[in-house]
Amino acid sequence: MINGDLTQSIYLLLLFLIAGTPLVLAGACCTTKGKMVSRFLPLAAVPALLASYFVPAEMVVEVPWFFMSGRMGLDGLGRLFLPVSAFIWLLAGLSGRKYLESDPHRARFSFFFLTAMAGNFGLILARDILGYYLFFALMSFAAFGLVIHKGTKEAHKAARIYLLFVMIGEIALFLALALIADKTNTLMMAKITDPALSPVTLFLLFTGFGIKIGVLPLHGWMAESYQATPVPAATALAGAMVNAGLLGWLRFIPLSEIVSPNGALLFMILGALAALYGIIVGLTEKRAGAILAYSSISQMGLMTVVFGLGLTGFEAGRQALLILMIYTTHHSLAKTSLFLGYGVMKSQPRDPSKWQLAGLYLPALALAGLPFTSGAVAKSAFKEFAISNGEPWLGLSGFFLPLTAIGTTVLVLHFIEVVQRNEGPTTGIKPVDRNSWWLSLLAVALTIWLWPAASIQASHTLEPIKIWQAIWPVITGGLLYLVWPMVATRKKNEKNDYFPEISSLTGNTTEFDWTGKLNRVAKWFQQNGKTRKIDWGKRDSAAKIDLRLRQTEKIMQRWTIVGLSYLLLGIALYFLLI
Amino acid sequence: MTIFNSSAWIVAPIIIPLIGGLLCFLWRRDTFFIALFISLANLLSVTTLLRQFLLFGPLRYRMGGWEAPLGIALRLHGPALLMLLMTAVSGIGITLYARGYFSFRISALKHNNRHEQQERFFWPLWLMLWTALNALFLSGDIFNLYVTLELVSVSAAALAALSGKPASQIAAFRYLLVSLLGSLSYLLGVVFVYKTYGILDLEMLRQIATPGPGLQMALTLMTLGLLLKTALFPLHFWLPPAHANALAPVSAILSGLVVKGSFFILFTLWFEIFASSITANALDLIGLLGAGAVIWGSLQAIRQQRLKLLVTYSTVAQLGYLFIAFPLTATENISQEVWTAVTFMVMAHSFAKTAMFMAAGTIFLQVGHDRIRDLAGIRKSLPITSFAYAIAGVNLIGLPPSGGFIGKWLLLTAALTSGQWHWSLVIIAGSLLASVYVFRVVSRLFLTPDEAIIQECRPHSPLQEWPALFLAIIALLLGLIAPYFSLILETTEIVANLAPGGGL
Amino acid sequence: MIIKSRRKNKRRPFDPILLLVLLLTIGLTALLIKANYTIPVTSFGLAAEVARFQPRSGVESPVTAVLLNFRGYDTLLEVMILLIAVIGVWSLTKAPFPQKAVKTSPVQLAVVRLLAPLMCLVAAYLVWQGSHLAGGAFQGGAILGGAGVLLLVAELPWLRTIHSRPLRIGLLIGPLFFLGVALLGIINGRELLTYPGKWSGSLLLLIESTCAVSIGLTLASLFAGGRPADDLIGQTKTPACNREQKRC
Amino acid sequence: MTWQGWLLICILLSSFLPGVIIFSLPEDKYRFRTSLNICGAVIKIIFILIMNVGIYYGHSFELRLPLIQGMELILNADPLSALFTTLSSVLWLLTTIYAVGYLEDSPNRSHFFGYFSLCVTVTIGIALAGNLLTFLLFYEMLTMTTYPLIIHRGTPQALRAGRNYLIYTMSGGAVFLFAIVWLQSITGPLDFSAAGFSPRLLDTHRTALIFIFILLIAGVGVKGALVPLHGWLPQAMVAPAPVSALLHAVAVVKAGAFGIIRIILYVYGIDNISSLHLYSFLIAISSVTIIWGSIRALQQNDLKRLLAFSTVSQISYITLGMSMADQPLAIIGGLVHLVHQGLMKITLFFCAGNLAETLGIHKISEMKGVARRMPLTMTAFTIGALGMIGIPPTVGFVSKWYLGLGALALGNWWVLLILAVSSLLNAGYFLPIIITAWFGKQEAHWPEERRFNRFETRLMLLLPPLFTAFVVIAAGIIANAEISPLAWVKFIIREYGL
Amino acid sequence: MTDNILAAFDLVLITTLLLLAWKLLSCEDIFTAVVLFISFGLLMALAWVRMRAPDVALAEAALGAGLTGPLLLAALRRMERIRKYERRLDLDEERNDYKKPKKKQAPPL
Amino acid sequence: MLTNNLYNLCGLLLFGMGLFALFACSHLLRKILAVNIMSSGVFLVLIATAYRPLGAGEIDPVPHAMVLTGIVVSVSVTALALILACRVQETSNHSLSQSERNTNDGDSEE
Repeated sequence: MINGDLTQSIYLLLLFLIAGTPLVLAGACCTTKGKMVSRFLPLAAVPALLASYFVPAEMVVEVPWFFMSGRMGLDGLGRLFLPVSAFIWLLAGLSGRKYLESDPHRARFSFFFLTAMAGNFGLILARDILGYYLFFALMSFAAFGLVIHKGTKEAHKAARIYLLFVMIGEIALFLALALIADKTNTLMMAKITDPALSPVTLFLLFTGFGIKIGVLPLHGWMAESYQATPVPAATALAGAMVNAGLLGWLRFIPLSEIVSPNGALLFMILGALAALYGIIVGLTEKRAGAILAYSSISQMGLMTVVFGLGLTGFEAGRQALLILMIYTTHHSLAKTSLFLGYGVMKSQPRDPSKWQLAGLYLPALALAGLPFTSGAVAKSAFKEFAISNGEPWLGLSGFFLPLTAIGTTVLVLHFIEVVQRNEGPTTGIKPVDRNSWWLSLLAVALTIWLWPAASIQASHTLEPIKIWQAIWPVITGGLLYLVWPMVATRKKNEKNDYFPEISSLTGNTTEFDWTGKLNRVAKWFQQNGKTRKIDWGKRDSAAKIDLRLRQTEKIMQRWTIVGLSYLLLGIALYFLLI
Repeated sequence: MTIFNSSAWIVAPIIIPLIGGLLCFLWRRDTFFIALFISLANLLSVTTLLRQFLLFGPLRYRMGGWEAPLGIALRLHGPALLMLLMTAVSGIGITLYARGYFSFRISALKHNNRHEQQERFFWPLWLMLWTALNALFLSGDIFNLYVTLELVSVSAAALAALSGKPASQIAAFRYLLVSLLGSLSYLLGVVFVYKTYGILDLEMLRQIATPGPGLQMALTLMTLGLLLKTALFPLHFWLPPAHANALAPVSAILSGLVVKGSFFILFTLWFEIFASSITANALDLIGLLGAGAVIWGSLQAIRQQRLKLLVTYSTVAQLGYLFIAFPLTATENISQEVWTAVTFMVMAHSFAKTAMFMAAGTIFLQVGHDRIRDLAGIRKSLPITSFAYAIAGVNLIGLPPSGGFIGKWLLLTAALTSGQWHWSLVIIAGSLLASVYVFRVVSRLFLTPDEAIIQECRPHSPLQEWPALFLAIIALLLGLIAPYFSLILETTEIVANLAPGGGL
Repeated sequence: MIIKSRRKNKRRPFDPILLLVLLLTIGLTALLIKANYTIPVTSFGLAAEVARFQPRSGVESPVTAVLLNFRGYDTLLEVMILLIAVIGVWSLTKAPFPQKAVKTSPVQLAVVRLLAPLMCLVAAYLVWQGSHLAGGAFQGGAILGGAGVLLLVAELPWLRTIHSRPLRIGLLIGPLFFLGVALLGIINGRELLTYPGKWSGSLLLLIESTCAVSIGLTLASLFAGGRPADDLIGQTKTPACNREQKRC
Repeated sequence: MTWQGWLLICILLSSFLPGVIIFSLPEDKYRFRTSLNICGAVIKIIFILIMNVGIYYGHSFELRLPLIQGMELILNADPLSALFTTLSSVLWLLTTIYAVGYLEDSPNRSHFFGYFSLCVTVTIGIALAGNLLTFLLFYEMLTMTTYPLIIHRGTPQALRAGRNYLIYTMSGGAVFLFAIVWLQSITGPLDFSAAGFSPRLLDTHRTALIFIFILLIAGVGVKGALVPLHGWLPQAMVAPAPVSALLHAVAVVKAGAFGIIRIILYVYGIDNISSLHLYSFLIAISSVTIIWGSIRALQQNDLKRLLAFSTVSQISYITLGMSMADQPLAIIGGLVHLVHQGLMKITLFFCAGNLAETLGIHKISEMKGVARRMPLTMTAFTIGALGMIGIPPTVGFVSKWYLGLGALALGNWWVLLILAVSSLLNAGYFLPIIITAWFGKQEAHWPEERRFNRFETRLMLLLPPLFTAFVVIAAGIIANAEISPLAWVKFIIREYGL
Repeated sequence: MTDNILAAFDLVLITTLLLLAWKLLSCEDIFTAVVLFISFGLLMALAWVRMRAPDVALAEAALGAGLTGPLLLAALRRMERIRKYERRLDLDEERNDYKKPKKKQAPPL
Repeated sequence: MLTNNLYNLCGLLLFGMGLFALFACSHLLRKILAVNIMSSGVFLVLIATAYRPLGAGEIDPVPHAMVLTGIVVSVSVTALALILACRVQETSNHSLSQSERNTNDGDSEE
């Protein structure tokens, strides 16, 4: 038993270390030696990686005093999300080590980086709703520091927009969680079941986590932030933190336990729109980071569709869960790889080499769903899922998925072109660690095949028909991309206002002065309030009153007036005393 | 201890200051010590009376051994005892302060024996006034009350004129005339009483007094005279100049004690002796005038530019509260509360106003003026005085736990319980206005001015500062020792008979 | 007529307020008269009481008995009022004697010399007869005061040099004696102002005599209109300290 | 008198005596004054801890001083007063330390610290009051003792602010007095008790009781800065920072909020209020206050004014919680915010004071990049601000959470919207400040920079905000622990009988 | 008969008293008023005698007329003398004392 | 009773006259005279009340004593008032009638 206790304690320790290590390191950033911390960024993710391997599932630690009801532990979802996130953070940390060397604010960067990391890990571990909320907020707000890190005007703008969306998300989540807690009378996630989720709650949850994912009306922050954030941080943002939103959905809207046709419709429609929207707008974009953001919007849109499908029934839910896991793993790794690749290309003084280009193509086409890549596995699984669900969702597999695949192909090709056209490093660009990129490529290439849970789906993709189904959209996309330059040149003159109405929708206005607007409202109130105030301090009126009082008192001091009042009082008293 | 059980102690508060006054006039040297000794002896006698009262209840004393309709009786009941106590304590404070005040003036101001002369005459006059007040409170004879009233008037007028400034002479003259008019009105009332009943003793009058034309006129006249002397609102014209222009200790005496004398008589007559003849309408009229006094006095106080005038007008306002209590007695079951309330108001106001005038006097002496505008930062050089002023102000506003608060609380309770809530509005408005005029000054005193303006002018002696603080704190803590006072008030027979009878 | 006189004095010919005051005064007086006549005559005062206790008072005149015995307390206080008036007057001002001696006419001087002792005699008589007939301390004192007034009117030069202390003693002798006798009652274990039965008559006479002296002096002092010239001598002066020095 | 009674007296005296002694000390007795002050504060905390333990184990602490018939002064420590006393005394200690540093070389310190101590004595008195009369007593004394602090600077603005403060609070006090007397004329003498007055009175005096309630709320609402009555608070910002901290976090505003709690829970009793249908009135008032305060805060450029308006908004959360007193969760939210708001707001004011004292910064527009110069201060500020917005794991979130749950349990879903909008507005005025401070670039020199050796500012100015900021987070994180304010509030609710 | 005479006497006395009072209160010259007042006092003493109050009558004659009259006259004389001569200057010194600090008034805060 | 009533009437009329004169006249001495007239009126009422015609009974001596007291008081107060009036005259530069006016000014210097 002693032995058992010992291992138990080691597991416990590991659990604490998962979020604890980054936090402690973040704390270290605040000391005078804070600048040195940046060297240990990758280390912070190591306990998480170890834990996801060693700590058994369903290990729950209860810390009742912690934030109203502390329950932490790893469950199935956690054991999937944690290693992926940890790995991506590790890569991001690795790439950041070098990137930060010359940055004067590296302590600050490390602080926010580590805090966001802690938040990310923590929310995966959290088993109660407030814990999730706590770490989600920690991550979101810490990421703000990463977005604004460059300190440029664009970064400030991006950060402001980011913060606005974070706040909206937080509030939506707060409301949703309150509603849930009110319904379930507990803070434990496990208790969330169908009756706990009213349509309003569902909508709030959709909004709250959707912001992180970038579902359609709430995507406005993404492009700007991805573009503005330093590459290592953007990697984490796009690879790991996005998943927190998805995980939130999964946690709070437990698929396979909840059926909500209306919710499904909401998710699917908005997801599908996002999938297409991301591609189209991404194509108009000239900045690599932003293109990746739109690609994320599109990809997450697809996942939203899957999630929506999962809401149609219990069985569908179970399947959707698996597909989402596969898809999100695939997408995270691919996006990480793309970001790192982009970072490497951008920071090196020379043009990208052929290997490097190949390295960029791998994750890009994986996103598009090229056979033998993780993307193909994910998409075929999706397709099968859609088919298995039967009407009315068959159209998805036949038409919609290939369409997005074509679109994605075009988009990633556009991205690669943008990266290739890179004019070399500008002054602000710092070198990104190349090894991390290679590592990520390795992961993109191998993970899906080595992953036991996805083995069935992976083996399915090896069928010829599947290969064909996977490859034709890519080819079509490639062909389309060849036509693209003509379109692009024709539109060159109007490059500043592609889809002007959309750009305004994304919050891309140059001055979105939201405090200013509120100020105006407040001022209106103030002015209207002021005019109605009685002006007590008016000097002349006060003086007038003073004079009146003085005169009256003087008159009252005359003997005749005194006599008058004396006599009147006497007579009145006499009659009143009867 | 038997000596302390002698009923003769009841004359001690009259005789002791009287002897003191005569001696002070005769001796002329060390008058302060005589006065101090007298005030302590007076306190001792009042304390003895208190003890006797608590042991044996109300006292009645036959002057010269003659029974009531023929002789004059003294009577000691709860309210009278409290008034005696109030005068004794205030008196000690005033005595001490006056010493400090005069010695500062004698030593610090250019003079041609003027201040010595003032001090020399202050002591006998003050002790005589004290005698008069004590005699007034103890008197049980309606004509004897007239004599004591005159005694009070003459000595008070003489004191008011003591400062020798032209304005004070004019004011004192006016004061004297008003006092005379008031006394004469009262005397005519007494004449009517005597015509009707052929009796002068209060207790007997209480027993046989029934409503009738003679009593009606008598009450009208006596009330008129006493209202004039108490300076109720439209008849307050004489008070501000007289009180504001007198020497500071004199102002303290006049505002703190003298007006309470005539009010005491009025209250006794209305609610004890002739309670059966009082009508609700008359009570309302008095209440109305009281309300007018509260509002008008406060407004005038707010308007004043000079400290002493401000304090004086606040007296006008505060006296109004005492009259607001009148209509509240109209409800049977709460009249005892009103009696208590009035006693508290009187005592609290007495202490507070005495302290306030002392503080104002000290400020005037130290700074050389009393323009409120230019009083910034006096706290720096006169901390104790400023505190005393502020604490006294707290009393006037009626903030807890001061005696003023207890009084106001009881009045409010009475007003709301009896359904006459309009009076409570006046009371509330009065305290708000009071806070305005109090803080107009306090905020100045407690300001931190530039260093350059602060002049180091330490007061001459602690006697100038501490008595004021002492009295102010007594007023402040009056609320906390309230149970003892209400005990005294409740052990009075009079209280039991306080409720006006069938006349309502 | 009064209105007319005001009309001459004042620029404003007519004061409506004054008219109002007049009307109201008339009204109040009318009320007074009405009340006076509606009082039912039921009581006959305290005459019977006084008559009943007269023998025990020690004097024969009922008024004196009331004044000094039954209601002696009032009288005691009244004497004090007189005294206070003197103190008040003294506190206000010095007696306004002419700066230089005025030559008094011999006739006036002779009259004074004749009248003053005579008035003293009359006063003594009045006091003495006060115990059984009309008269008493006040009347006697008033005559004494009249003598004093006579002297003062004559502006005799020695009046100016009267010292304060003997005068004060004279002023106080009556009240102090009265007070002392009053306290005698307490010392005897009775009430204040209780006279010892046997001697009450003579004690009352003594009180009346001393009081008459004091009252006479009081009235004369009131007429003199101020304190004696030497009243402030004997006070040690503290060195005058300049106020400005003190302040800074 | 029992030892419990003596303990209550000692608690009051432990700040009263130092106050009185300090008044009489000469200006230059710096060390003695400081140690006296701090000793007093520490002793007070110890006493209060003893009292808390006693209360927890069921001792009753009561002291009665009958005045006259129908008037009685009662000191009574129940769990609620323990909450307030603990908060006030701890924050007083911190504020004293801070004030020592803040006023290191300014004039009139004896005066200042004297009133400071008296002010806390009075606040504790408010907390310990056992009936409305006693409450009123200390409530009015609070006005008296804070007024000199507000006009401490003696500038025309300070005088104006003081005058306005007096006008507001004296009027409020008068209304309060009126209401109390009226109430007692109906109900007779009332001690604070969970049941409130007898429901039988509702039949006969319904309208009067409604009026009285409104008057009572108006009376305490002046100090509690409910919206139409909040005008004094922003003006009072001219006072030195420790005073602002005292006003907002320790004493005045808190006293108002505490009064509202007392009236609702212990004078009327939740059932009576419910049968009088007064909750909607309360909700309306508090909602308007919350939103209006935030809107006004948005447009401020002066940091302290902004904080003042933020207080207006935040303090009304307590009222909001009370306005849903049918529901224990909402009461918890309201009560715990009493503590939480104090912690957060005092942090913010300390920081604002630090900025003003070290760099001469008063305006938000001057704060660009200030965090680089004063990182610790701004860290504390940020934590406080995030707490105000309600970001977990700060205490602000805990309050909001319980308020939200309470509202939902009552079915008042729209209260949740109020909370949401308020959070958004809070973010609207706090986040730009934080961004400016941390990520802005310093454009000009600081208005009045003073350098201190090792730290960014005086140590005595730095430690208190850091401590409170730490507590803001720590108390949130350990909200469920036995020693957290929340736990105590739950204890209060249990004792109250819900 | 005696009653009638007495009644007539009463009427005359009362009328005279009232007329005197009226006159002395309304006449132009204050000196005349004082003189009239003295005669009023003497008539009053007569009234007291008529009211069978010899003590009062004596006192009135001695005090009311005999002393108040000279007092009034003395005061009148004193007042007129004051009007002729300049008033004493030393009375004002105290006021001057107080006025001095006015020069250095605090600047308006 | 007729005599009593007559003198009562006279006393009350005197009181009324004095009252009006006190309010209406501005000269200080005249005010003092008015007050004296008033007091005479009051005394007259009192004595008239006590009066009994010869043979109609004992005269009540108490009112007599009261009036005696009153006369003494009134003389002393009159004396004080007169000296005060002189002082008013001495200390203020104003003429007699104006000085009374001046009292009204509560705000005058000191």
